[in-house]
Amino acid sequence: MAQKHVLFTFNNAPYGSIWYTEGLRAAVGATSGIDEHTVDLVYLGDGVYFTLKDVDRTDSARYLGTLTKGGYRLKAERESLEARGISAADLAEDVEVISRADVVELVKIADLTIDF
Amino acid sequence: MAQKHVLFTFNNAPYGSIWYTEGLRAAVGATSGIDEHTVDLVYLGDGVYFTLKDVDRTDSARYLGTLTKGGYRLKAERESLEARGISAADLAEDVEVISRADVVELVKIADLTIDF
Amino acid sequence: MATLGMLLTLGPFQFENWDTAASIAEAALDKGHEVRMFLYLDGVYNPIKHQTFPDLSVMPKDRFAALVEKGATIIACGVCVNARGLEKGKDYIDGVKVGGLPDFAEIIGEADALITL
Amino acid sequence: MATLGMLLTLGPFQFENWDTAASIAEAALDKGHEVRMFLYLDGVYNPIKHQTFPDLSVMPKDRFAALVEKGATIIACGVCVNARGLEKGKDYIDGVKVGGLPDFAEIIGEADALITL
Amino acid sequence: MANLYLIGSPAGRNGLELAKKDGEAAVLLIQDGVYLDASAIAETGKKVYALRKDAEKRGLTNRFSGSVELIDYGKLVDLIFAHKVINFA
Amino acid sequence: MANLYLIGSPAGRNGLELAKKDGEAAVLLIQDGVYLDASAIAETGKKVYALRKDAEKRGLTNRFSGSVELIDYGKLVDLIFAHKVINFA
Repeated sequence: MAQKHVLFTFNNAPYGSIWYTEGLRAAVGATSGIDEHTVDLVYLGDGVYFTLKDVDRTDSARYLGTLTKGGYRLKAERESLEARGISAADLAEDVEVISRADVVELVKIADLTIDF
Repeated sequence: MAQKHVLFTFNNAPYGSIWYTEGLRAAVGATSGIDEHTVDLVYLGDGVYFTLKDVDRTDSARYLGTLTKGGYRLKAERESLEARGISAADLAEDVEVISRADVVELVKIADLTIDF
Repeated sequence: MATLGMLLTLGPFQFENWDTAASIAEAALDKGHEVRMFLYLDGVYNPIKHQTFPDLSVMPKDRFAALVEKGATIIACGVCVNARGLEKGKDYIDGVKVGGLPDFAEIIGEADALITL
Repeated sequence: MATLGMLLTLGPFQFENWDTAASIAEAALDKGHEVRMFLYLDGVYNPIKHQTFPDLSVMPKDRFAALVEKGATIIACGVCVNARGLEKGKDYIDGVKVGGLPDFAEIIGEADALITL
Repeated sequence: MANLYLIGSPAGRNGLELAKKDGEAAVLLIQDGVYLDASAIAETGKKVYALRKDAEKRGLTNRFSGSVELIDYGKLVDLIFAHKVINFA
Repeated sequence: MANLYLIGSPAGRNGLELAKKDGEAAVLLIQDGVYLDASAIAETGKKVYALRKDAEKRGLTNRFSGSVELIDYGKLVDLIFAHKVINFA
């Protein structure tokens, strides 16, 4: 048993499948256990569609609230956004844009990684 | 009740999911009913990976045997093959390569279409 | 009045297709059309009657039960049902039948339009 | 000796992930490692004990039962189990436990490596 | 009856390619199909529809220009029976 | 420990892009990930593995040059514990 730092990546767009929200639920679960693991939340590929400002967050608001209170931010990969023609103005306020090189740095500091 | 001509398209590669073989089972079912529908079998997109000559056909051999006896051919879209770097020499003998324009003609003569 | 045939190959929750299928079927029934749906592969998980999830007021099986009440025919592939351990649909909502691909072939014969999800 | 954590979010048959997960777990157990698997979302369909399909000699549930016999820990997400109508895993093979995300958090804490499928 | 390409999955890309070559095509985007770019098809004068509910919950309604008509399930059913459905959903 | 990118799904493309930028990356292709082209990564001297069983049943073993090592599940397990697994399967 040990506290770990876990990188969660979100690779699937809402709402064709439910990984986008059930991944957040799992992240809440990881941070709420006895070990209180810490997490990074990174949106890649089609997953970045979740970071659009007009996306309906009804299903995920509760998990996002818990994670935000814990100081966590949603991080979207710039290269994935650009490939889909999404500009910074299209994004929700709680989303931070980071470069692919930054994502690789998050990979390096993680103890474990989980993809949703 | 009426005999129909049904276009089956296969869009998913083996073996990540089972649509590649269960779609063939459904095609057998369609041709075996009281109405004895007729079918076209067309491979599109990543579905064309099924038409490679070295693919293990254990799961689908029975359905392919029934369909071949009925005179049906597996048709792979040339544009999908080319986009994946697959040449005619890579294909199984029972595969016929047709153009995207040919696929559109099959769409036109079909009464109904089903994608797997 | 026309007949809408439907083929559903994915289960509840994980993918959106079950919701789309139920919504299209509802709209078709409301317009007076007939709906005949075949559940194939993971589609056979949809009508399990014990579904319960506090976050959802209406469960997938309730949506399908409402379709049956409005007159839709829903038939599940028996081979798929038994492969997935659902024992001939013993825990299915009322009105969903367990059949086979000949039923799907019949739906093809009867359908004026066919949607696959 | 090390501990392999596994997360499986897809069910049997439809997608290949269950087979990959079982094969990796078998290989890890054969090498003397510990395996702790969490079944999440559609992953909870895998251990239903009534699976039967004439074309397959070994059913998915048999593969998971063999893992349990070799000492693997397999825990299913209870919320997911009940949402899908599986009533607390009443029809599960022996040895698969129904738990919750705290169990997954524990697996994260214990795992030397984690595979998600 | 003209062909209605029902585009609602990753395989929808295959359907869009066919629709481009089909002189009698209309396109209906549903589910994750609403993420796909059908503007090249709309520009050729072919009708492109998108399911409003699926576009709205994804926050995409602003992305659709006037060349794409947003529709509800009732209209979707009417379109289904007024065309031959070419399934890619 | 170097990072082992486990590539086995459509999302695997996202992982391959990261592996290109990661100086300490190795890549392991499984499931439909064996269809993806990792030759650009292999050419930079990074190690690329593919699960032999998954490549064989897809008829792809001839496609892999000597730069990709085909492995079994036992070797996969050894690699998993000798690296940090970056999951995209």
